Amino acid sequence: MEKTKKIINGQDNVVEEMLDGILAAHPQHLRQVEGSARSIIAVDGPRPGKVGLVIGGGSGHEPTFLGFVGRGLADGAAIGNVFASPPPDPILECAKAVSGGAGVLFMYGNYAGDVMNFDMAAEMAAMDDIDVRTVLTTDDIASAPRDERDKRRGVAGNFFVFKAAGAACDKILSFDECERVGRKANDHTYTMGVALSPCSLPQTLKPSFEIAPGEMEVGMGIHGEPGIAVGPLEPADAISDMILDRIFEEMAPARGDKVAVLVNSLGATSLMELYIMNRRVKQRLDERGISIHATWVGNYCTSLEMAGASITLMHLDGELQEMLDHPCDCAMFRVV
Amino acid sequence: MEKTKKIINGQDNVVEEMLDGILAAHPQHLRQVEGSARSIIAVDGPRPGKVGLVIGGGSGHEPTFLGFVGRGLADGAAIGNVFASPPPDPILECAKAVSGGAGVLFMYGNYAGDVMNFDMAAEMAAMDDIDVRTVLTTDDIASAPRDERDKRRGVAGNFFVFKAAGAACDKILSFDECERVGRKANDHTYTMGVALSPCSLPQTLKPSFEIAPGEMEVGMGIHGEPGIAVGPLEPADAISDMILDRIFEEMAPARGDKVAVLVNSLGATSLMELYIMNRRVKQRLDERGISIHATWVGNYCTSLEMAGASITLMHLDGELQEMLDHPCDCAMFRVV
Amino acid sequence: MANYDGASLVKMFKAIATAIAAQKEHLCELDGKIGDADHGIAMALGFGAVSDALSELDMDGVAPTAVFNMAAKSFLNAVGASSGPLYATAFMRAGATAKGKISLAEGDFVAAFQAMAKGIEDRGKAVVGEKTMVDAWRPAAEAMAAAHAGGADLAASFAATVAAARKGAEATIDMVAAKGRSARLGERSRGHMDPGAASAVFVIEAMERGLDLSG
Amino acid sequence: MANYDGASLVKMFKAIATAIAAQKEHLCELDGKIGDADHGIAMALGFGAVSDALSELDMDGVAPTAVFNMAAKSFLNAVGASSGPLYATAFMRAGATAKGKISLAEGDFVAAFQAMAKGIEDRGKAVVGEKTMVDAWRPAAEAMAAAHAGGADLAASFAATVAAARKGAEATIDMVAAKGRSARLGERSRGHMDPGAASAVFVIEAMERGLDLSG
Ligand SMILES: Nc1ncnc2c1ncn2[C@@H]1O[C@H](COP(=O)(O)OP(=O)(O)O)[C@@H](O)[C@H]1O
Ligand SMILES: Nc1ncnc2c1ncn2[C@@H]1O[C@H](COP(=O)(O)OP(=O)(O)O)[C@@H](O)[C@H]1O
Ligand SMILES: [Mg+2]
Ligand SMILES: [Mg+2]
Ligand SMILES: [Mg+2]
Ligand SMILES: [Mg+2]
Repeated sequence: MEKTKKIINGQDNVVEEMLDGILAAHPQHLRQVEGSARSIIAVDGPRPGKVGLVIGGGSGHEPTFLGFVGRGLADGAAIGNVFASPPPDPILECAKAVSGGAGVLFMYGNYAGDVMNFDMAAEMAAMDDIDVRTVLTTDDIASAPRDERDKRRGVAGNFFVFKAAGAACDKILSFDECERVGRKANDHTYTMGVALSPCSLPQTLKPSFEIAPGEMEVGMGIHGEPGIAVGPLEPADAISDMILDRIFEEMAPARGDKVAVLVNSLGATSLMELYIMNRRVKQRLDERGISIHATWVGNYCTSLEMAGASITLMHLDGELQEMLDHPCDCAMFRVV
Repeated sequence: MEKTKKIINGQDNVVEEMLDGILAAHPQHLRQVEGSARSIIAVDGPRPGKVGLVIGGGSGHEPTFLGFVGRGLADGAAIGNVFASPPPDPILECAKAVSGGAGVLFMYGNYAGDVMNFDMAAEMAAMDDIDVRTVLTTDDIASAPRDERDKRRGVAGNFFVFKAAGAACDKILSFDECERVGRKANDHTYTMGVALSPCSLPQTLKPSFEIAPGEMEVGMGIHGEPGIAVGPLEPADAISDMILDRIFEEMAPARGDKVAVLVNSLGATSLMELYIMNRRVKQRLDERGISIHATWVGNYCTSLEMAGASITLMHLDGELQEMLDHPCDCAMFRVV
Repeated sequence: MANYDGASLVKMFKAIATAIAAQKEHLCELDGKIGDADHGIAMALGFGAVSDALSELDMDGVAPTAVFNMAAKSFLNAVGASSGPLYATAFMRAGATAKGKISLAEGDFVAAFQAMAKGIEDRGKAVVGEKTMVDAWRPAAEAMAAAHAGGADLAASFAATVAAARKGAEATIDMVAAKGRSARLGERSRGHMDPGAASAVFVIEAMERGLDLSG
Repeated sequence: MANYDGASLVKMFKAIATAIAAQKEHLCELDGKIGDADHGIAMALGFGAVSDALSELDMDGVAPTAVFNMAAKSFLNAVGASSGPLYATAFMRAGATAKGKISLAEGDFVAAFQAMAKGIEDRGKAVVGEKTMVDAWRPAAEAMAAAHAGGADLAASFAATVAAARKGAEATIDMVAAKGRSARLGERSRGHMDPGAASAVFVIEAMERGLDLSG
């Protein structure tokens, strides 16, 4: 079979080389923890008395996670191989590096591998007298029924959840408060997506799965985990409606409510397509009398070069809105 | 043949629907000129006494051009169909809307269609007593020999050129000075890219051209215009070296010189790959004792979902550096 | 000897629109070889808009100039791309030659064709041999003039015109592009027919068909 | 009755690394059906790192515990992913059963297998029937214990163990996943062998081969 073309050197060093390139591009924002190359922390973030925020997970979702490390958002990120959790060591090193004595929050997507590795790191941190609490992101409403929300995966919506928690930490709220804001942010965040064509791991250079011509996969995971259904590729409005209907069903927004919107590309899907979807999002929200506080459109949580997109709504209250508006200055994302 | 999958509604309204989605997402930044849907201007940009900056061209390159409209950068953009110049009318309407009485600069990539349409608009603007001057971007060093620089195409480097000229306009420099800065920025900007896989127009949903398995097209245009050579897909370092060698040959940087770097995706190529390229860019610049003032990595000038990437260097002096550092606040790009 | 009023020019433009719509994919493919694969889209959009705009016209006694001008304007605003200003200029210039006339006599087509070719050359700053639509339009205009000067009727003149356009378009295959998007390809542009020249042939053929020259 | 020292465990781990490297693509394909297509990569990376780390060890009189611990640590740090903590825990627990011993007697393998299975279950909070590697490891551990209790020698015990692991892995085909990445698929996970169960069979087979049970 035809090999997927990628601009890489060898398959073994993609993550190291990517990190080198990221550090070369963003020296004002990011640095490596001494002796732990996969632990990246904000140049200007962690500080005494502040709850440290460590995020992380597999590579291949850029700008998630590294792009969201910086003052006002996450203090550090532990970086795994492509689509693989980081091992406990780099997570632990991040925790040590960003700990300001007020506790460290671990936030990451709810995947078995990540949970096991982060939990081991938390156990190790406890031995170093660092108090770690964990908030898992579980925004992918397609990944489990509503009454099993804690089984759901974390996908593009983790951007909102990290942002809110990062703001809480930056405001020097207490550990309890930071954790509470993180959980609340996650509870208020709903994502669903569709995939149109697969991605290939750098190590195999062949598609990790198949989506037949003319078809799309509804609710596919950001690592190519099969979704909830396969169906014919629908027009942009129908796709947006299908996603929004499910989100509305869970979120149950009332007239006058406020949301933040994220229309995210899985990689290859263009801004043109995302904005066409956003047009429909706006129409549907207008119809329901829901006001849009802010909209982000672009590559926020990708799956290598997968084609497809997701829509995330965060159901805002005053507090969450304040957290989203709080300034942050990250290598790949900024709120001023 | 298998149809390319896109998240669109119909093939005829992609640009209108995209614009609706963009305006829905960025009401603080962008608005349509009344009665001219394809003329988009900055909410907070044009003002009396300031040279107006109008950019524009075909759609399908997002965030170019609309993403660069905003205070401190361009005042307006005229939007054409996919890969097609806008007609004179929306260009003229932009010029009228952003004219502050100090002259209007037209800046766009050097393509026959754009030149003819913008020139017609400039003639029409003259009849309305608006003084228009034109600076074409010609940064694609693969598109004509060095002694025919004015035949070259404008590609990703127009981001730097627009940024510099936009800063000059925002600093309320004179028309002469704004034009001079624009030309100088263009003269100091060098881009070259490779394409790995084609894009499909929404109207045809089939690849506009072919790149054979295992091959890449060197110097391909951002509309899929054939490049200068076809060859086997090389590793990231070899691709970066080939591009940089050609850029260095033209730019002839001396030890101690400063540059700004842009590593740009044509659409489907991931941040991971771009950063791997950037790692090599940094190595090569370090070797030559050239310092990097700033680096941008991501989707800045795309070709729908084409796979591939380009590297741009802007050869800085004090003035250009000041222009790049000047704050701007656009829908899809910000310097603070 | 037949005369052609505004209404018959409207019919002519509609014939062009139909012909180009049928060739849309083919023209995109040609453009894909040496350009950006959208020439069929641009032309179909342009003549579609022309046809729509002309349908709105009150046909009763409409002047040829008005038809040409409306065609120019609607083509221009629909298209962008290179073909937009090129054809818009061509039609505007053709309109100018018809100024004040309520219908075109056979000889008036000589002037119209000359004006169209010249308009394209001026707008594109192009001459014959640069692998553009000029390579079809210039010989077509010359053939029309020569045929008319030689006493041919409009049907015979158009036959010669179409033949010359075809020959001109064929000749672009061996050329290296010196104007337009393909000019950057150098030698790689050789071996493919220029899409703008190819579409010019369809346009001129459709004019012949649409004008009902049997009259 | 043979005894197995640290050096023979090193040989065993190298045999696992070789076997897994050969199955890398196959395991990725299995994972592609119901997971994220990287299980072969993770396992190959993990056992590759184990093999590299063990090559650095001074073999002279190395204790079994040290080999297991080094395997655990190097696997864990190389892998991330689910398999990392699962196998790292398994090897750490196996190491604990061997604590203080300079070599493993045949019966010690019963304890080691029980500890590995338990370690995986504990770390993954999984039990038999949830379509994970537990479905291979738990029956394997039980088979080892039963065979040994029934008086079988290590070669015969391992034969039974491998057979049980295979049967367990086969059985995952008909299961609906309840743990790990595939748990979200519901019914769509049925019909495919769990990649972690499949790789467990290759691991256990390679242990059998690498331990030189003929001795
Ligand atoms: N300067 C020019 N003069 C005359 N014809 C030109 C010129 N530039 C381009 N053309 C014609 O336009 C055609 C391309 O048209 P089209 O594809 O619609 O525009 P674009 O190149 O902007 O996509 C070319 O094949 C050529 O015939
Ligand atoms: N909670 C768990 N308990 C036991 N085994 C598990 C658990 N979660 C996953 N596994 C095993 O791990 C395998 C997947 O491993 P791998 O692909 O390396 O990790 P990941 O799912 O993180 O990509 C599954 O096939 C399953 O056998
Ligand atoms: Mg994985
Ligand atoms: Mg075009
Ligand atoms: Mg074209
Ligand atoms: Mg996996």
